[in-house]
Amino acid sequence: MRVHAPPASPAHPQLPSRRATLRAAGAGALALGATGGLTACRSAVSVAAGEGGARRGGSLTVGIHVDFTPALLFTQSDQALQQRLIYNTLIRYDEKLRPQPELARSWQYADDGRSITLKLRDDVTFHDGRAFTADDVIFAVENLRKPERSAQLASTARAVTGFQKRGEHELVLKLAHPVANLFDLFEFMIITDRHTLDDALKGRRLNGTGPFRFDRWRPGTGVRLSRNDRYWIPDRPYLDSVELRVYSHPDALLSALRSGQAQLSYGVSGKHLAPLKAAPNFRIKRYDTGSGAAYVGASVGTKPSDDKSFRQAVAWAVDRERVVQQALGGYGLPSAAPWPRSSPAHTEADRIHYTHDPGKARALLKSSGVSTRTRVPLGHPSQPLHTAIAEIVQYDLEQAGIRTELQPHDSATFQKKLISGTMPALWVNLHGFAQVHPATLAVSAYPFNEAKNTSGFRSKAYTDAVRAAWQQRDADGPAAHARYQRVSDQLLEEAFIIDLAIQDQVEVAAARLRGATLNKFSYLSLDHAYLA
Amino acid sequence: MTSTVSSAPAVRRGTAARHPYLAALTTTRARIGLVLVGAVVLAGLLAPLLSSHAPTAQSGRALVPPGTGGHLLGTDDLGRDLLSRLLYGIRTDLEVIALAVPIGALLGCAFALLAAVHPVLDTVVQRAFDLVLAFPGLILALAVTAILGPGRLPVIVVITLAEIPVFGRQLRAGILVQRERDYAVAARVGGTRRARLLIRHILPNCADPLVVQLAVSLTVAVFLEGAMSFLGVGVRPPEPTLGNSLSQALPYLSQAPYFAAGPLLIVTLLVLGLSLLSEALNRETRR
Amino acid sequence: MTATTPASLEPALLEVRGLGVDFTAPDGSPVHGVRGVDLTLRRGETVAVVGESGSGKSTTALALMRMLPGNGRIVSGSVRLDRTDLTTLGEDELRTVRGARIGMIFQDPMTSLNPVLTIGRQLDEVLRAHAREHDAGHRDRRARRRRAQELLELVGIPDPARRLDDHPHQFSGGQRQRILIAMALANEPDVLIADEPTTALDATVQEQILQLLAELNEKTGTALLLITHNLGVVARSCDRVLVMYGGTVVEDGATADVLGSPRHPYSAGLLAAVPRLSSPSGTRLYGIPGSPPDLSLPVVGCAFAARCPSADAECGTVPPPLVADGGAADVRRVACHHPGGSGVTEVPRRVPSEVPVGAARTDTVDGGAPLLEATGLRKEFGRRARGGRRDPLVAVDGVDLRLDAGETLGIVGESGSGKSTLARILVHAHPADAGVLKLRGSDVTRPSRAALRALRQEVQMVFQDPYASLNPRMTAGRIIAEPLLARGGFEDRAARRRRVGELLTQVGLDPSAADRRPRAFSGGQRQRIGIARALAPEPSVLVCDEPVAALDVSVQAQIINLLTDLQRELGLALVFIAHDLAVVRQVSHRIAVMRHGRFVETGRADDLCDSPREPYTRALLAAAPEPVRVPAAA
Amino acid sequence: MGRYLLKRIPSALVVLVIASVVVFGILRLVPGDAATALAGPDASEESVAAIRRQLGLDQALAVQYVHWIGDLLRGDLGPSYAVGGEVADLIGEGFGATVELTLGALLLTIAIGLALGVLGATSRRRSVRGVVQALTTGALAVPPFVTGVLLVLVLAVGFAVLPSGGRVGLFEAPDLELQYLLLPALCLALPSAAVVGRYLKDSLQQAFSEDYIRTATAAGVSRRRLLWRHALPNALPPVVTLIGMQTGQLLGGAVLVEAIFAWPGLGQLAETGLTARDYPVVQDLLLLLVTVFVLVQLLTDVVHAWLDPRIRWE
Repeated sequence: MRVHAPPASPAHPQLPSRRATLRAAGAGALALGATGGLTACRSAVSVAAGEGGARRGGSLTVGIHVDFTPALLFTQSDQALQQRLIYNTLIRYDEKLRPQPELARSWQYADDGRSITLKLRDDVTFHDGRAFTADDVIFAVENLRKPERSAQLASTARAVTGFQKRGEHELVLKLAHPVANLFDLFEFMIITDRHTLDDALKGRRLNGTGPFRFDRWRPGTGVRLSRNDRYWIPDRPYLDSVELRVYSHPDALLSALRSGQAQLSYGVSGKHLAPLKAAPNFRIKRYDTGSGAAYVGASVGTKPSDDKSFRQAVAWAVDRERVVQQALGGYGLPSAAPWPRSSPAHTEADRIHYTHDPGKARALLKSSGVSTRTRVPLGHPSQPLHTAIAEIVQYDLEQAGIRTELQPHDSATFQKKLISGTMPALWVNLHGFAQVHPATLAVSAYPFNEAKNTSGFRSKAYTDAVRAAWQQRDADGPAAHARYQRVSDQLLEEAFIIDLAIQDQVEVAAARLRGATLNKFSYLSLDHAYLA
Repeated sequence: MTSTVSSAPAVRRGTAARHPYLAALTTTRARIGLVLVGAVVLAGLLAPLLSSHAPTAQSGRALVPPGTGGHLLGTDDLGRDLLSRLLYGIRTDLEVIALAVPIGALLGCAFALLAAVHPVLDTVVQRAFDLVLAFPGLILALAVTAILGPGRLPVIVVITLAEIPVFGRQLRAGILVQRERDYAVAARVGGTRRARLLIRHILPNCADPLVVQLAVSLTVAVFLEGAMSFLGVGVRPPEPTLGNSLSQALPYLSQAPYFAAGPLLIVTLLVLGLSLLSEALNRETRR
Repeated sequence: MTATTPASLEPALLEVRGLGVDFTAPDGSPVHGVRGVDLTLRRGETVAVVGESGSGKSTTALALMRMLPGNGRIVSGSVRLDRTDLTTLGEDELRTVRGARIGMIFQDPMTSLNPVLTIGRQLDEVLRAHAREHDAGHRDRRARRRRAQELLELVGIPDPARRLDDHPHQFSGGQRQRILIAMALANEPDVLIADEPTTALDATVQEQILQLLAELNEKTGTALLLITHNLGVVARSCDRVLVMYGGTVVEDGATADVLGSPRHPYSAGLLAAVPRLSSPSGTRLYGIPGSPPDLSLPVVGCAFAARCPSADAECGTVPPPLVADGGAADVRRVACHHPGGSGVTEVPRRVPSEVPVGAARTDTVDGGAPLLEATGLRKEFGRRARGGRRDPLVAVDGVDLRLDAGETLGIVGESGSGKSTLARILVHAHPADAGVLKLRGSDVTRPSRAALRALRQEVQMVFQDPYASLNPRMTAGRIIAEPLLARGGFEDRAARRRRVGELLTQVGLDPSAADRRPRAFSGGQRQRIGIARALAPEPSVLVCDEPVAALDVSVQAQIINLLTDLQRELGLALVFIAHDLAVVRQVSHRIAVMRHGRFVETGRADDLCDSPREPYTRALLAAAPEPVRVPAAA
Repeated sequence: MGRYLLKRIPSALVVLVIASVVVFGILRLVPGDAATALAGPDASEESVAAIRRQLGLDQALAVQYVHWIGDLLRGDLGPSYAVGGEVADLIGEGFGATVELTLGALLLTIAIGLALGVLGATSRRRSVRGVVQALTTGALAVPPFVTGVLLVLVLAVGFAVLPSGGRVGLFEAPDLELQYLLLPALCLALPSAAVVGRYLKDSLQQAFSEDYIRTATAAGVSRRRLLWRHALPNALPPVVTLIGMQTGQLLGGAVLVEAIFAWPGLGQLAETGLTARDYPVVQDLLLLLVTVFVLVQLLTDVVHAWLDPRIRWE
C-alpha cells in the first residue's frame, strides 16, 4: 500500500512534470476535501491502471458496452467477447476465411458433401476437470437446433441430420445436403459442458474448455475470469485474469478508457474515437471484416417502395461517404453491397454499384412516375448511431425529392416490427453476417432470408441464387465466386436491402496490450495476449 | 351613529396597495430573472428570423468551428448549423414545457379540488399522488416512451405526470389550511356555495406557493426534457431540442467544446432566470 | 398604592433619554416608531407603559434590550443601565446584559417557548448562557437542573422535578407564562421587562400572573417595567405609568394621579373608553373617534390632534413638549397644549331605557315562540390522546338557549369554554352532534340544502379576528357582495354595487371603500366591513363571536356602539360572545356564563353581575380588573 | 410510535397493490414482448413462438398476474427472461449498488444542504450569503447529466484523481469504493442539496423570526447556540419531510447518474430490463422501488415525529 499516493498513474509515464505536479496537487486537495480520512489509502485510479511489465501475469479490463447476457449465450448478440475466453470452438477462420484447427484437429469433407468427419483433440478438459469428447460436439449441434436458442446458424445446424461417433474423439456429421457455410457453424458454435447447461443459461456457472475460468458474473458490472491453468495450449494464457466490465453509456466507456480504467474495448463508436486518436497510449485497430453494415430496408409490399425504381432511386440518393464520415466517425467502408473486403463475395464493382448521385435518383423517380407527394415513413431504432444514419438518409432523400418522416422505435419494438414484417415503407438498421461465408448472410440474417424476410421480398431468381450458393461444399473456388456474384446481382438489382456502409470493427487497446484478436463472430481471443 | 370613520382610512402608502406579484417583479432579483427568461424565450420565438439556416439542413461540413462558412456557432456532427438548432431547440423546449407544465399544474389542482369535495375522494386522490410520486421519474419516462413511441407526446406526458402530484399535494395542503380560516367560514355562513367557495375564495389564497412552484417546475421540466434526450427517449429526431443538442454534443466535449456550449449556456440561463423569479416571488409573497 | 419615593434619593437603575427608533418600510421609506421617549426606572419599582397598538410601547421595550427586528434601528437617545449606555455596546457585551441584568417576558406564552425543547432544556440554556458570569457553579449540569427546579417552584408550577422533562405543549397558557417568567428571572436580573404579559390569557389567569409578578417584585426586588394596553392591569400593579401615543409619551406620572385625573385628552379618552363592570347594562360606551396615526407620515404637531375634541390650530402645527404639569416637577408630566381641557371626563353616560324583550319587532310570532331556540346542543371533536386512544373533546355539552327578537344575549366564558364552537353551531358553520335547534319554531338542526340557504339569510355572524375573517384577495365590495350573490336578487351589477354602498354607509364607512382590499383598512374598519357583510342578507339574528377582542380599547367602543345602534335600528337579535364580562354586561339584556361547554349561570345582565349565584361567575367578576377603583373619582 | 406506524400501514399496502397492477399493466402496454426481444433480430417466428411458450407468455394476462403475485408472496421472484439469472440475484446486486449510491448522495445532500442552508440563513457577511446563493442557483441551473460529464472530464480524465466510473463493491474494498462513489454521489446530490439548502435557509429564517428565538435572545443565549440548539431543531422537521421526498428524486435520478458513471445499479437494470422486455425483472424492480419509496415516506414520518414532540402527543 502506498501512503499518500499521488496517483501518477503508470499508464502515462511520459507526462510532463508540471502537469504531474498539478495533478498531484489536485489529487491531494480533492482527496483531503472529499474522501477525508481516507487520504492514506489506495487510490482507485492507480490500482485500476494495473501493474504492467512482465510477459506472464497481469490483469486486463475490457470495457464492454452491453452486459453479458446468459440467456443469449447461443445467439449472436451484441456482446460475444466472453465466448472464446471461456469456451472454444471447433475451428478458427484465418484472415482469408480458411478454417484452422482448434478443438477439431482435422476434418474430412466427403466428396458428395453429405458428411464430414471431425478428428477432435484428446488432451482437452473442461474447467471442472471432465474430459472433452465427441458427445460434447453432438450436444452443441443439437442444442443450436432448438428454436428457443434462437441461434442464427440454426438452419446450418439443422442441415446436420445425424451423428456417428468413432471413439471418443472422432465424429462423423451426416448432412442433408452439401452445406457451404458449415465452417461458419464450427466457428460460431461454442462447446459447452452439457451437464451444466441450465447454470450457464442463468449465468451462475459457465463451464468450458477455454483459456479462462468463469469466476463470477455480476449483472450490470460484468464478468470476472481467471486463468485456466490446465489450458490445452501449454503455458497459455499469459494473463492471470480478465474482467469484462460494463460501461453502458458511451461517454462512460470512453472515460474508462481515457482514465486507464479499462485497457481494451471493441464497443467505442466511431464518433467517440476522436479523443482517443490523438492519445499516444492507445492503439486503434480496424478489422476490415466489419462489425455489421448499415442499410436502408424497403418493404416491397408498401407504397411507394413497392416500385423497384423507387428503391433504386433511394440507393442512388444516399451519400454513403457522408454516412461513413459523419455517423461512423470515419470508421467504415461505403458500400452498396453487404460484403466487407475480407468476404470472398466482395468486389469493388459491386461496392460502387450505387454512388451518391441525386440527379440520377431524381431521374429514376421521374421515369417511374412514383408519387412523392406524401411523406414516406422511415423507421429506425432510437439508438444514437441509428438515429444519426436515419437523419443523414432523411436529408439526402429529401435532396432527391423523397420527403420522409422519421419514426424512431426502441429496440425491442423495432425488433418486433422487423420479425413480424410490419416495417414501414423504409427503415434504417444494421445487419451482420456478411463477414463470414456469403451464404450465411442469406440463410441466417433475417433481412436477407430468401424464404421470409422483413421486406416481404420473394423471387425465384433470388431463392435459386441463394440455394445454389449455400448447398455446395466449395466455398472459395471460381465457381463459388460466380455463384456469390449471382446473389450480389440480385441484391443490387432488387434493392430491397440497400446497403450503405460496412461499419468497421474497431479495437481500442492500451499500447502495452499485445496479441488480442477477434474471430469472425467477434469472440475475443486472449490466448496469446499479454501486457507489455 | 356618533363615532363613524367615514373618511381617511389608514391606507398604507405606495407599494403596499400593489399586488405582491407585481411588487415581486420589480425587485432586482426578479428583473434579472425576467431579462434572462425573456431573452431566451424571445430567441426561441424569433428563431426563424435570427437563423440563416434551416435547423435540419445538412451542409456536408461537419463540426466546423464557430464563424466558418456562415455558421455563427459552427456546425454539428451532421453538418447542421448550430445556431439554428439552438434557436429552434429553444422553441421546441418552450413548446413542450409551456404545454406540459401548465397542464400538469391544472390537472394537479383539479385533483386537489376534487379531493376537497369528499373524504373518500381525498383518500383516492392522495393514494394516486403517492403512486405517481413513488414511481422513479426516469424509469417512468422510459416506460411511457416505450408505450407511446418517441416524440413530443411522451415528453409532455412524463412532465405532466411528474407535475400533477407536486401541484396537487401543495394545493391540497393549502386548501386544508385555508378552509378552516375565518374568511372561509364567513363565506360559508354568508351562503356561498361549496364550489364557489373553493374556487373563488380559497383557491386564490392558496395561489402563492403554486405560482412559486410553477417557476420551479418549469426548471424541472427543462431538466426532464434534457434527461430524457440523454437517455435517448426524447423528442423525435431530427427536430432539435436543448436536451438532445446537449447529449449529442457530449462525445465531442473535448474535441469541439463549442458544440455543447450553446445549449448548456441557454439551459443554465433559463434555469437561472426561472429560479431567480421563483425566489423573488417566494420572498414577496411570504411577507 | 405605594407612594413614590422622591427621585433624588435613589439613583435611577434604568435611564432612557430621548429614545428614537426608526423602521424601514418595505418601500424603503422610514417609519418613526418611537420619538423622544424618556423613561426612568428605579430599583424595585414597578412602572407601566400604556398605549394602544402602534403607540410604540413594545418597540420601546425591544429597543431597551437592543432587540429590534432587522428593519428597525435606534436613531437617537441613550439607554443607561447603571450608567452603561446599552445603545453603544457590542454584541458580546450586550449578551451579558440580556437575561443577566435585564430579563424580558413576552405577550404570547403559546409561541414564546421553543416547541421542540423540554422546559428543562430551555431553562438550562438560559442558565448556561450566563454560567461564566456567575461565580456560583451554574457550569455544572446538575446544579443547573436544581436551579431550574427551584425556579419552577418559585413561579408556582406543581411537581417541578417531573415537569422539567415536559414539552411546552403539555402546559396550559398560564403555566407557560409562568415558565417564561421563570426563564426571565433565572439569572436574577435587576430589571424585568414584561411586554403585555397577560394579554393572551384569561382574566382569572391574568389575575394570577399579575399576583405572581407583584410577589416576585417584592421578594426579589426586581424592578418591573410593564408594557400593557390594559388600564385595569396598570391600576392594579404599578407605581407609575407612562401613557404613549403615536410613538411619544403623552403623559407620565403616578398611577393614581394619571388614572384618577388624566390631564392629556388621550389618557382621558382611553380611560373613558374602558368598559366598566360596574356600569349597568345598556350604558353607552365612549369611543375615541378616528384611528391611530400613520407613523410613516411625518407628524406635524400633536399626534393626537386629529382625534382630539379640544384640538386647535396650534395642536396641528406645534408638537407639544412633555412638561411638568402642576404639582411636583418630577411626578407628573403631560405633553399637551391644553392639558385637562378635553372635557371627556363629562362623557355622557346615557342609560337608555331597557328594551322590552321581544318588543323590538312588530312581526314577532304571537304566543312567545322565541326567534332562536336551542335545546341540548352538543359538539365533540375527535382527538387522539397519548397512545392513540380515542378521547373526544366535548366542546359544547348540552346547551339550552333562547333568543327573542330584538334581544341581546351575552355569552361569557374563558378560552376553551366552548363559546366559539357554540357560535359556529348557531350559524351552521359546524353541525351539532346532538340537540335541537329551532328558528321561529321550526326545526333547523339538520337543514336541507334549501332550508340551509334560507337559514343563511336569517342568521349571520361577525367574527373575532378582523384580519383573518376577510378574504385578503377580495375587495371590501366583493366581500360584502358575496352573500348578496348567494342570496340572489342582486344579479345586476349596479344594483349590487348600490346595495354594497348602502351597507358600507350603514356601518360608518365611505362607499368608496368598496374598491379596496382588506389590508388597506385598520382593524376597526375591517370589523365594520365584517359587520356589513353579516348585514347584507338582512338577517334577524347576528351572532358576534368576540367582535372586539382583537381591537384597541378606543376602537372597541366604536364597534360595540355600532352594534347596539344597528340592533336598535334593524331590530336584530344579537348573540354577543366575549371573554370580557364588562363589555358583555353593557351590551346584553341577558347573560349566560359558559364553562366546559355548559351554561353555568344565566340571567338578566345586571342581576347576574350584581348578585352572581355561582362561584365561577363570582370568580370571573373578581378577576376583571377595573382601571380605577372608584369610577367617579374625577 | 407503534400505533402511529400501524395506522399508516393499510394505506401503504393499498399503494403497493395498486402499484403492482399499474406496473404489470404498463409493461403489457409496451409494444414488443420478451420473446421477440430475446429472440434477436434474425429470429424466425417459430423461435419467437417457442420462446413465448417457454416463458409462459401465451397465457391470459390475469393468469400471468396471479402467477406473478403468488410467486412474489411466496418470496419467489423467479428467473429473469432476458437478462439471465434469478431475478432475486439481479435485483439484489443492483439494489445494493443503488442503495449505496442513493445513501451516499443522501449524506452529501444533507451535508451540503445543511452547510448551504445554515450559511445562507445566518452568515452576517453579505459576500458569504452571495456565494451561497450563487452555489445554490448554480447547482440547480446546470443539468445533472452535464455536471456528471464535466466532473468526469475534469477529475477523472483531466487530473485523474478519481475513477471515471464503475464500482468495486463496498465490502470488498471499502477504501476504493468510496473513491468510486464520490463522483456519482456528488453529481446525484448537487441538485437535491441545493433544494434542501434553499428550503432550510427559508425554514431557518422563519424559525429565527419566531417568538421563542426572541425569548432566548432576551435571555442572553449566544448566537451559535441560538442557531444549533434553538432554531435548527425547529427548522428541521419540515426539511426532513423534504429530504424524504428528495430521496425519491434521488432514487429516480440514479438512472441517469448510473448511466454516466457506469454504476451497476437498478437504473441500469431497469433500462436493460425494459429494453429486453424482461417482465419479471422490471416488474419486481419497479415494485421494489415503490416499496422503498413508501418505506422512506414512513421513515420520514417517524423521524419527523421524533424531531417534533408535538406530533407524538396530538
